[in-house]
Amino acid sequence: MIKDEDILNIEEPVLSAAERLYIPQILGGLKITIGHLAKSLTKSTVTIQYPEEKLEVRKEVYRGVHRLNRDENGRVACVACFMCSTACPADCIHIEAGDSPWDDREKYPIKFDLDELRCIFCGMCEEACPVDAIELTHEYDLVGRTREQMILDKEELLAIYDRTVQDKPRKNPRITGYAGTGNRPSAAPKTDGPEAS
Amino acid sequence: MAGVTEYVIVGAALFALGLVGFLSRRNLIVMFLSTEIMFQGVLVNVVAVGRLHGGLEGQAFGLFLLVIAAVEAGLALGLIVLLFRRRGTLDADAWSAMRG
Amino acid sequence: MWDFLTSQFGFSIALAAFIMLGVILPSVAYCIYFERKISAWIQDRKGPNRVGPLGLLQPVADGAKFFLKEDFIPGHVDKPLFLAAPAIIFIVSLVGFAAIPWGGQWQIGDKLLEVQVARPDIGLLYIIGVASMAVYGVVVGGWASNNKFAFFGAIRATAQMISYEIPMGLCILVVVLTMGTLRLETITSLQAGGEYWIGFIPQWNVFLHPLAFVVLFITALAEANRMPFDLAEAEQELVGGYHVEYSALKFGMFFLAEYAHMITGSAFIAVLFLGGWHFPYLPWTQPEATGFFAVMCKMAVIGGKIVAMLFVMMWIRWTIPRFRFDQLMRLAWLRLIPMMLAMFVLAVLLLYFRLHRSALAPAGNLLILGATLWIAARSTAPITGRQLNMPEIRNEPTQTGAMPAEAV
Amino acid sequence: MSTATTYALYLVFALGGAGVYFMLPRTGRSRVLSGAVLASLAVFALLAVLAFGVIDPAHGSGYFYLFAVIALLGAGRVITHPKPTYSALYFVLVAVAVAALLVLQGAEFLAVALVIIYAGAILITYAFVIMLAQQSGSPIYDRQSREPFIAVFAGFVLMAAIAGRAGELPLAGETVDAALTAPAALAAQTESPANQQDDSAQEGADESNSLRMGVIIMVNYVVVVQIAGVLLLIAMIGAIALSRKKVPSDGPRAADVPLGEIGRKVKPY
Repeated sequence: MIKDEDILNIEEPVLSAAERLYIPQILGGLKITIGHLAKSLTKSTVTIQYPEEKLEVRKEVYRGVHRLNRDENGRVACVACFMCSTACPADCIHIEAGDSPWDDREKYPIKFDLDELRCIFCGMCEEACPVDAIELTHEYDLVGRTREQMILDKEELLAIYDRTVQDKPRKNPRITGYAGTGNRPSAAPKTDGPEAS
Repeated sequence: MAGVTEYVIVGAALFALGLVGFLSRRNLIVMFLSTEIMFQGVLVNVVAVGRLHGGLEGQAFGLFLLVIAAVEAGLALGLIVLLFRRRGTLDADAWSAMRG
Repeated sequence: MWDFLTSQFGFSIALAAFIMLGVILPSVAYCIYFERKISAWIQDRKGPNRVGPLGLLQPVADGAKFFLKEDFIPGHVDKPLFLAAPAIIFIVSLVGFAAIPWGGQWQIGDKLLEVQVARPDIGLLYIIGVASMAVYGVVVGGWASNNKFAFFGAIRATAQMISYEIPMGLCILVVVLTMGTLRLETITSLQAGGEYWIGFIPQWNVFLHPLAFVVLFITALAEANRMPFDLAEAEQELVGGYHVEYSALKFGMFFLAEYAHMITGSAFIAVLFLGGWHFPYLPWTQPEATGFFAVMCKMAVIGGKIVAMLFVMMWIRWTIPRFRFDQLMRLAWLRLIPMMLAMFVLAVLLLYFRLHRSALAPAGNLLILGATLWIAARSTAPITGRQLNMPEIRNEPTQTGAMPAEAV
Repeated sequence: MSTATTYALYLVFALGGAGVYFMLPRTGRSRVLSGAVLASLAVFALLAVLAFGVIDPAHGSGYFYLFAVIALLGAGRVITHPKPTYSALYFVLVAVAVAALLVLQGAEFLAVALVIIYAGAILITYAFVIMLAQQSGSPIYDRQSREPFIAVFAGFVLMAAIAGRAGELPLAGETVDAALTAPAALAAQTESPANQQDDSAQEGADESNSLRMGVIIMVNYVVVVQIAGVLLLIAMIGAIALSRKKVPSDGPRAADVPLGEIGRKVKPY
């Protein structure tokens, strides 16, 4: 039951004479639209011809397809700690860990599958990663012909890194809003990502 | 310009078909549709016979027939809607008893 | 063969085929292209530009899409009527073209041919009669779909079309009273002939009865189910209309029929009010010119008038939001019909005093428009207003409740 | 019309009666198909009898046969179809075909009026009432006819009686065509404001059917027009009074419900 004091009665606005007649309003609307039409015909529109022209995304906020980083030796940087798949709210990361053939770590991912169709691009995985191995790039043209193609495995994620190695993904707490609010997830260690360009 | 007799015969056939429908169907609306068919037959006849007499009086009369048909349709549909609300059926037999 | 083609009968058949296949069907298809282009321009976009140069092959691609889609018939429909409805509406929207005078007379050899498919005595009434049949496609389609929303859409559309036929008929009566004939070609040539008023205004009916012209345009929008009267097919708030169950080519026919209706309506208005094929000061479009070039000029002029009106229809579509249904009905019954009844009385009075082609006609139009607006501005039920007579859905403030004025 | 033609007509009507009898809806085994075959046979036989026994070949018109077939078959379907919606739509067909028959008789104005008023307005309302009042499925009163034999017998005897006497009318000839080609005198004898304009382009209009109809209706029968108008007004008032009956609703009225409960307890319909 809604209490009476919670009910807010909103009166219908009083119409002016012009609004009651409807006609001046119509004429005004027609003037606006013909102005837009003339503008579109004379000047260029804001439309971007997508496959030829690429949209410039705002790098400080945009989160696109993932990549798996390599370390300085060209190996996969992931240590198969499962932090990212634990943090993932969409449950889209599947890792199978194996004994690392290298000395500097114990495990490495034998399999690293990421279902881009389930992913909600929240960025939790890159916040969670202790070694900055998984990151979200600025690529947005993520397409595939089948659902299976949209599940990226380790090689594909590494290939994305090779492709976007110049790209510096944005992981700034000032923008993600975690710092200072006090409710930052404790599972995500503080990472010092590269500054925004 | 074709003759008059064949139009009279076609009009008579339409009229009789309407009569058959009015007598044999039980749905109120179809019964009224049948009377409208009788109207069409009369219309053809009136115009044909009017031609026989060499004036346009037949057509003028046909126009007034149309008015009557419109009046009849309006009132009949009003009545049918009323009856349908009372009984929830369009069956003419539902109204054969002499009590409301 | 040549003799047959140059007889009026053969020429009419050839003209019908040419107009139907060479003009109407392509222009219906390109109407859709321009509709999309104009909507894009008004919304600061580019519009279709992928298929062919400037996207000009887009209608071809659309048509191919309609053909190639799955022609699905739902299991619960009434199949014969479901199949008949698109055919009815499409045919009805095309046969109206038969009575439109496209280009006056054409002198071929020693024969004088009328560039008009059919020249009935009652050309004007013929077009109204055909237009009144269009409602069957809607009703039959909506009913045969066996779907509540389709049927509600059909009921909305029918109520709207029947209501707007009344002001349309009154507008046409005003023209008939002024012109004294029901033949469309006579109406055109009457407007084309004669002196220019005040030296430069042609004797078009639009200058005699501008208000009737505007109202006829509005009713043509409503008859063709165009914005702002397209409640029959409102997808956003009313989950579509009579064609919700249709797909592929059958839906395409409903879709094309709407544009064919627009073209018929525009041609009809052009003939009744804008002088048909006549253009002032252009010697080839006068009634006396009967050569081949003159006929082409006349067809181009009436075509241009039709295109101009189609443009205004599309412009309005992307400007004005949809009416609510009660607003739609109130506009027809409380505004347009009384206004047009007054116009009718005006036309009768002018005709009685033989002043029906004088400057008193537009003056009377302005007077009636002013009076209507004066009444409308003081009306308790403005067209834009809230739905009346439903007090129980409003939350009236109670004694203990907060005062709404302070809260706001 | 010879005696032989008359008897042939009677035979045709008997055939048609049998066809309609079989086509009428019934609860038992359906015999619609055989009835339809019989009725179509009867219609075509009727036209054949007309073509050979009645219609003057010099004045015959193929359109008459076409539209007569459409009108008669459509009318047969109106009275025999078990679904009322189909009946109404077949009736549209009949109305259009009858309009065409009227055009063939030179009554263009009446034909267009028929299409606009009947097909455009009256039948739409019929279709509405049918569609709204239809229950799910097909009710028994649509699937069963009442006294089909007596009805068919009465109807077709009437048809035979009228058609048998129709032969005593004079055939189409001098009377008719003379009347139709010399109507301008009628138009000229009365004054009409509209046709006295000095517009030169209007000479051709004097012959038109609509103008002559206008003269007859508005000059000779102007009182009848007024009476027809009054009749329509009365019918409109009557129809509104009949159908605007207040329906008592079952549930509580919306206004009786406490605030905040509106929309929860009261169904919107």
